[in-house]
Amino acid sequence: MIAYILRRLFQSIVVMLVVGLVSFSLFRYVGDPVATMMGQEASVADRAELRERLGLDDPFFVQFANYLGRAASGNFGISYRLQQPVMELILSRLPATLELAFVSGILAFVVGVSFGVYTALNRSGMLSSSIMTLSLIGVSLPTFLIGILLIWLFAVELRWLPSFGRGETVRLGYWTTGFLTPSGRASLILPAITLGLYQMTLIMRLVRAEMLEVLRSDYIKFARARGLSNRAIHFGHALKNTMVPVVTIAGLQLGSIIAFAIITETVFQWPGVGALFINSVQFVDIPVMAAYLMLIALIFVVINLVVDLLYYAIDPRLRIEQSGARH
Amino acid sequence: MTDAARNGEPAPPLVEVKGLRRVFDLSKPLLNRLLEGGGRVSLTAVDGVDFSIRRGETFALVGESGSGKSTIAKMAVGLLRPSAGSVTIDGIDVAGKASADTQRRMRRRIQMIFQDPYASLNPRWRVHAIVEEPIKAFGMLPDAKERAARVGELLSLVGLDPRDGQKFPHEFSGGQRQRIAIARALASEPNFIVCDEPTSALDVSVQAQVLNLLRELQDRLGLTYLFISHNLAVVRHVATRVGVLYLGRLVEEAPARELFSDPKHPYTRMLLDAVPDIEMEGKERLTIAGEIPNPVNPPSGCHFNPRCPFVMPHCKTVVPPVLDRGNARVRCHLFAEG
Amino acid sequence: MTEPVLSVRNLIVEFPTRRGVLRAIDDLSFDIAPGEVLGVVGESGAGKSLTGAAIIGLLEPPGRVAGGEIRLAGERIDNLSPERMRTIRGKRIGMIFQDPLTSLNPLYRIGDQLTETILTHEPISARAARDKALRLLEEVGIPAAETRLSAYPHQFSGGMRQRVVIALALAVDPQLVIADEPTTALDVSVQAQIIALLKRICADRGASVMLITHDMGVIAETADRVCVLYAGRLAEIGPVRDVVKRPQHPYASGLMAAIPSLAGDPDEKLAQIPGSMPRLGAIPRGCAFNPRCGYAFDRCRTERPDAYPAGASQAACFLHDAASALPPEVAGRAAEAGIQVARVPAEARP
Amino acid sequence: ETLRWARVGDALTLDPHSANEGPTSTLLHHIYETLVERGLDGSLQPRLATEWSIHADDPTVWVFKLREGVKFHDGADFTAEDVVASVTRVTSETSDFKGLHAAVAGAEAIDDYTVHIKTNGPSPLYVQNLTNFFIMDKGWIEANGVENPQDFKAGEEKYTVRNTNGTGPYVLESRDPEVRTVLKLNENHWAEKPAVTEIIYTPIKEAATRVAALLSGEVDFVQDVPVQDIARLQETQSVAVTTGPENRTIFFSYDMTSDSLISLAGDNPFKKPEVREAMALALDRDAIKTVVMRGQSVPGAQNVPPFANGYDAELDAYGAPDYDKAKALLAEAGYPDGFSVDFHCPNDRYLNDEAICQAFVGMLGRIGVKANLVSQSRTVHFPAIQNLQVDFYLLGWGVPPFDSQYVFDFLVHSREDARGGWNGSRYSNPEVDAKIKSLATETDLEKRDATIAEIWKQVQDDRVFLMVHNQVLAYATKANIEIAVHPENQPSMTNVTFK
Amino acid sequence: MNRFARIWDSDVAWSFRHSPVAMAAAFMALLIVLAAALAPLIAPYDPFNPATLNLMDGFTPPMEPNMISGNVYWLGTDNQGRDIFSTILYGARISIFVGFSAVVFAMVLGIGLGLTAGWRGGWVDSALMRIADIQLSFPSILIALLIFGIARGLIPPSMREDLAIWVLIVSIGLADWVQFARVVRGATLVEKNKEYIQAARVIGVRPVRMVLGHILPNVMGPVLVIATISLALAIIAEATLSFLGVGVPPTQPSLGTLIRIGQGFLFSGEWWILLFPSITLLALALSVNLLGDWLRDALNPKLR
Ligand SMILES: Nc1ncnc2c1ncn2[C@@H]1O[C@H](COP(=O)(O)OP(=O)(O)OP(=O)(O)O)[C@@H](O)[C@H]1O
Ligand SMILES: Nc1ncnc2c1ncn2[C@@H]1O[C@H](COP(=O)(O)OP(=O)(O)OP(=O)(O)O)[C@@H](O)[C@H]1O
Ligand SMILES: [Mg+2]
Ligand SMILES: [Mg+2]
Repeated sequence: MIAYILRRLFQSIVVMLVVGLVSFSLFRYVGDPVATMMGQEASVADRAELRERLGLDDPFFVQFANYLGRAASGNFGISYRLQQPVMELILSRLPATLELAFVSGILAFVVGVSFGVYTALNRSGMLSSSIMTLSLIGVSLPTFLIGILLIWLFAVELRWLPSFGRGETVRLGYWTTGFLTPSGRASLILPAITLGLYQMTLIMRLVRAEMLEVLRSDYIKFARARGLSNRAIHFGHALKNTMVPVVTIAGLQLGSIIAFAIITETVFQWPGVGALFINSVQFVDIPVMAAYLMLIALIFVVINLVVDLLYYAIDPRLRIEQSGARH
Repeated sequence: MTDAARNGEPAPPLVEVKGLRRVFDLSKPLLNRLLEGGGRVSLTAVDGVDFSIRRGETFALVGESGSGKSTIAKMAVGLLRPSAGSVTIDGIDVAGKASADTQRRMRRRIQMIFQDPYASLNPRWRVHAIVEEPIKAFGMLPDAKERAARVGELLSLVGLDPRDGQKFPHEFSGGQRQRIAIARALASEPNFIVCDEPTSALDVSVQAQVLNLLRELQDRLGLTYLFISHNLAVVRHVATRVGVLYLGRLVEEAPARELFSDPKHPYTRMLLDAVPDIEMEGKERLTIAGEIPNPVNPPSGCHFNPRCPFVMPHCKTVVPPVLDRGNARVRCHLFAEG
Repeated sequence: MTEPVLSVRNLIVEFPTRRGVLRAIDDLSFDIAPGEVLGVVGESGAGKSLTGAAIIGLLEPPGRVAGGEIRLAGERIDNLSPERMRTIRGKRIGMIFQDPLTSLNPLYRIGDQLTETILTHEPISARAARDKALRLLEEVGIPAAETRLSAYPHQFSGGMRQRVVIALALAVDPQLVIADEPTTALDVSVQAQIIALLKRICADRGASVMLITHDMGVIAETADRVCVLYAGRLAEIGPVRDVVKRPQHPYASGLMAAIPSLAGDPDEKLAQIPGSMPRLGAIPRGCAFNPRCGYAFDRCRTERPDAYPAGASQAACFLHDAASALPPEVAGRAAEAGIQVARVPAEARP
Repeated sequence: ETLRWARVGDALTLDPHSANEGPTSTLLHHIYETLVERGLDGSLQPRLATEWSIHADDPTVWVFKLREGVKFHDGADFTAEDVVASVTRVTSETSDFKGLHAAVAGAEAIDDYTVHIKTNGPSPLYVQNLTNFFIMDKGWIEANGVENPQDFKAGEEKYTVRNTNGTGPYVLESRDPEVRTVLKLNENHWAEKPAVTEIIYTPIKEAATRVAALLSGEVDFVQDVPVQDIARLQETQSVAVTTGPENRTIFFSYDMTSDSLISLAGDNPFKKPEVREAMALALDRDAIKTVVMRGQSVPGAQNVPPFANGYDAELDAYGAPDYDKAKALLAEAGYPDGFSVDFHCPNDRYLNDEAICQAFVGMLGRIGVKANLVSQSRTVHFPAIQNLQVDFYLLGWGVPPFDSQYVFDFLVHSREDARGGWNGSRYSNPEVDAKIKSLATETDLEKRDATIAEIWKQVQDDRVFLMVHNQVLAYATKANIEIAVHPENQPSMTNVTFK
Repeated sequence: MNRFARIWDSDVAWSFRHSPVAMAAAFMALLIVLAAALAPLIAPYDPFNPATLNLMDGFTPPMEPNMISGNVYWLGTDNQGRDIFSTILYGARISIFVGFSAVVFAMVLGIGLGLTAGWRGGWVDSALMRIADIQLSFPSILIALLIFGIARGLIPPSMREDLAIWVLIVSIGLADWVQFARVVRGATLVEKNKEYIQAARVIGVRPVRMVLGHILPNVMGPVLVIATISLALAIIAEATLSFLGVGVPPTQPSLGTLIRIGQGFLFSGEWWILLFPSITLLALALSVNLLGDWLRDALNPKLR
């Protein structure tokens, strides 16, 4: 186990380094930060001087090495755009994204699993077919359009829910949460649905497919032959076995949720790291972009690790194999 | 079986297996071993096996699951490299470094028939392509027409209709598939065929067809077989000589008749006893206690000692040597001199 | 005669498919007496497993019982509601499947699977269920049963797993146990142990056994009576000695002859039945076996035989129908092969 | 009353001298104050300075009389020393405004309420550069060690990025960058009390969401209203829309000097006056106004806003497109089949910038000129213009000092020191250059205006620019709110009134 | 039986003929694809030729005459005076082309690497799978954005318009290969231990032929299923990238670009600019998804 974690950690570091290198080498193509940092009155000489001061003229590897050196000591620099320490900016935006991702993840997971189980158990029912088809509509339209349509319907026409932002937030130490206020909770609904829709469909179909597979397995047949109740078979035996692969994929999807939040956050003016990133791209705010990409890589890596550990927790086969003997 | 073999005239051995050994490394990655302790773990699947097969003979290997039968078969056809020892065909080492040309000619003469007729034929290929593949691979008949004719011939030889070549494997029953597999094996005109449990997936009525076919082909083409099975009754019907494997070691090797009439090693005896008695003579049976041990850490001394009814103290510590007893060879302390 | 534990009458199992309805079991009847072991043999695809599944009510859809009836101790069970049927499964009919590796849920401990089964059918406390589970494990010969209760299936060897499966099937003392190829996946040396265990434990409890297998050797050692299936139909049924030693149906006799045995001359060619069993969609008219049968005559190609008495057995073959007008040459050959032809025409008598 | 205010972007920083950027200055005008400010009509209005003039004896010195009794938010008195400190700070190395104060040699407090700012030569227009020059408290600067604006190299955040101490009408209550900034009324402010007592400022990036927020009543005032929504919003009962001209011209320009173009090797059609004229004849300004801008633009031919000094209605007049004549001119210039050239356009900077370019591509297509549209972010577009990497492009230009010299300096003058930095046309006319230089120091305004007119004449004759239109600003509010459009798009909430 | 009859009679064809949903979806998909493919023949206008556009025709509502020119357009016009109907046809052409090519690209790459990893095993496998991990730890949208960034930097502006589509294809495809690679690798690991492969080894068949001739045909089933699902996703991804402003050039709008343009008019009353392209995209993606769904079930023998 320890060896496993160590190896994963090592791999993770490599992954992060590669991500850093790749993203860093791409920034030069996004545009010239100096162009956006200075007013139009700035002279050519002024711009050159600022570029020099930012170290943008240094060779690529020097820039990268400098960046790594600073990043290693926790200093991700100052945002070119908002002039605040990047670390602080990202940390202040992270709760919004994490809460949104959490709620959409839970939504996707709960709804996805229940629908998946239902459609697997009632394979040919009218309702199942409708659920299956309707769920596809959700993934057949781009997220941004779904978001805008939701805003139009629920915020403008019906006026039930807010159209943008996070509502009132409460500060708990470093964390700001929208869970504790009515407006905060109301604000979560639309973005969470928009963001979770795709994953929900995915999980639902996955659960359905896995469940059908499991229901055909010998041990389910044997459980039936022993006269166990349908409840025990479906929710005790079948569901648990279904969850092993589902948890892995759903876990990895959580990472995508965070990444895909870029679009949802933009549409709903959700003050999370995704919106921060998009704004930074438009401003060529290199320190923020670099930190964001590393953060996303880190989140993925961590999720990967957690999912693997979860896998060990669920599946006794893996757990015991670790400790050796078979007989 | 050729007449020569049946008459017991000494023919020179075609296949010789000497000190064959194969070890699989099951160790965890280095880092795990460093952190969690535990050294290298290895599994000796085949351990010092010697035997030879004469031209036109059938040598059968029997043994329970995991005893190393398939591993020997794979080494015999060059699918696996031995960790030690060698398999030679007509004096050429299968895994050796003979010239490419020699190697190629030698390989052509070895073929294999597998256990599962459903998995041994590529489901996406038509039967004629399957049978044709060895001919193409060894560049035997450059002309497509000739090849097609040869495929038809081979299909007829195994009792199928040449027109069946247009079909896909899934359109055939298990027995017919095994015939296709045999036709493929014969395509490169081999004289040594390794049959790894060729009938264990088949029903008895079909099994009889396949076994009869194999024998018929042997008579007609003078083939030499290494025949692997866990079914002693089947082995009795095909083998000239039989080797009994237990956890990678050949515990007894004898002419077929002798082995069945006068089994020596306790394991062989118990195996024979375990065969259900279809004749219903109600004979006394000696059921084997326990199950085959984990091959990763087999019992010390004689591997069979924990299940042996005649176990002696030194069975647990001393590996029994191979003892010649007439035409038979046994690995058991019971047969030690004195 | 006591009432049979199981009585199957004219059972028909069908699969509606795109190419029409396939009849996988066609007009099958047999009984199992209390305490009896009935062997069911036949080639792969003959319908052995389907028969078992039909009896226990676990046909996979779209398969369905399309006719006939199944009675358990006199009570009709083929038309019960799923809920009622569930209370019979496990409680009155136990089932053992072929592959012990996949029969056990890999994510649950052995003990939990046992107690779950016991508690489903018996109103006892969890504590008591656990004790019972422990006793069961001991009974099927699992050493250190106490500690093994909390083990997972993958920690057992194949033979041990099959022992657990037997314990599960017999957990609440069913009247009938259906064992579908319980030893096929096991090694020769273990097979004998498991068969012995199964036989002993069922005898102890007075349970009847329907032993499905294609291994005649196992049948010969274990069964009281044997039922030979061919293409979903009954070929022959009778006491084990008779069927094995003096098979009366040409298929059964061909089958017996094809089995390599440890006796006899090893150099002799094995007897073989030409051809192979027909696929479900293409079962020939008349007797399903007629194209492969060495004794087939006109009637066999048009009419389907009933089961006729043949010695101590019953065989679905016109050779045994006294009403048949047998071609003398056929009758002669049959008689020579040891088949007790019902009425040998005068010309053929010696 | 509380006013919830939304626009596309947030102020980048609260440091008054660190980002010369519209939204930043707009917000800071509520917290800090300038010496002079731009009125709604574009004229200079007194703010912290009550009077200003060029020193009677020394044309290189500007004299400012300061307002008395003004206090900073922390209670400190506003004095001439604060102005001096602010001048020092705004001209420092890391100031983003130093370009506007490049002429400054130094500032001197004559007494508590008089300041002299000395320039390196006569700078008659210097005061026009002060509309975004915020005054900070000297004591506060020193106490917090913020003598210089943000220095990125240092890797440390300046205190001023998040903390303020101005003299303005509102006090910073809380700020979460890009989320929400709350300002409260400054009870001690010197001017009349405005109707708005609390400002909640939220940026909303997506246009549709912004409009949705207004329609659903979640904000009261939206800047940056998409032009296509204006008509609809005007029809909506609960919403009012105010429009007004903006100080920004949108025009095309092209490399009219080089012998060879980047995207057309070996040739430069733009060098030929006929080609430039043909392109002008192909531009249908009215169609762009009607369709692309939905009526929300002021088409013209002279690229300087009407309220800026040097505007000439005559030069600004334009005719209908004439495709036949344009084609004939092209043929005359040797391009009977037209030519193909890259056309660079920003897609995230001006109102419907990309759509304007697209429309022009179609118009050029009609005369056989194939313009390959390269539309990209301003972060790439602007550096490309500055680095002379584009042949033909769209650009917008605001004129904060409201004087043509600003246009000439950056867009017309040959590239030289601080001048000509945006001159992507590579136009270089020594005579014109000399005239432009003279404007900077010319104190005789009449003479100066004449020179400006001369330059414009020349520039228009040479067709250095192909002007499209002046942008129009639209503010959408709840129906009960009134706010006037500010030409610099720097609305002040002190001007808001409730009905 | 001739080839056609055999195909007609196959299980997959049968299940197709008996699934109304699959047939409806196929009909819909075919309709859109055909209409798109034949756009130059069907479309009344050529919206991609700016010279033919009349700006003054902009914002004409569906079936109503334009106030100035009097032209009538079935589905109205957009902000550049493009006929929406024609633009949808041409746009669908681009979307389908981009989606299809991206999937083919991802498929070829994924299958190639998956086969290599599965067949070679060992460090090659580990290395490729680590790369896949890295790829996965980079959200696909970001990858596409970054590739777009690189391409923008590397391609001279004059070629950008022509190459934009290819860049898009590569960006979407590159973000998508991992799932193909993983599935193919898994299937290869299973197949390579099957006895027919060993039989081929005994014969001495060369590795390349072994992989391409024996293994590849046997792993195509799951690949096809993923490909259909990916196709729908790729079409949506193209739309999303266009939304982020890095898609195809605005002068040659795809469905996604059209939707992006149209969503700006959601509140301004020109609903048709958004509605019709959205419906087309929905119909296209939905029908492809439904087809993929059906194919998954049809190819899974256990579900039959
Ligand atoms: N590639 C391998 N890696 C590790 N262990 C292996 C490998 N191949 C075989 N073994 C082990 O070697 C031993 C012998 O295997 P082999 O397949 O030869 O047995 P067998 O006698 O053919 O059994 P069966 O009757 O089940 O086919 C077994 O314990 C098996 O687990
Ligand atoms: N779901 C199904 N659809 C169609 N036919 C089926 C289905 N299940 C079983 N069959 C057919 O029913 C027949 C009997 O099958 P069954 O499983 O009972 O055979 P078996 O005698 O148990 O064979 P084996 O020895 O291989 O287990 C076979 O021909 C099989 O193909
Ligand atoms: Mg084997
Ligand atoms: Mg079966």
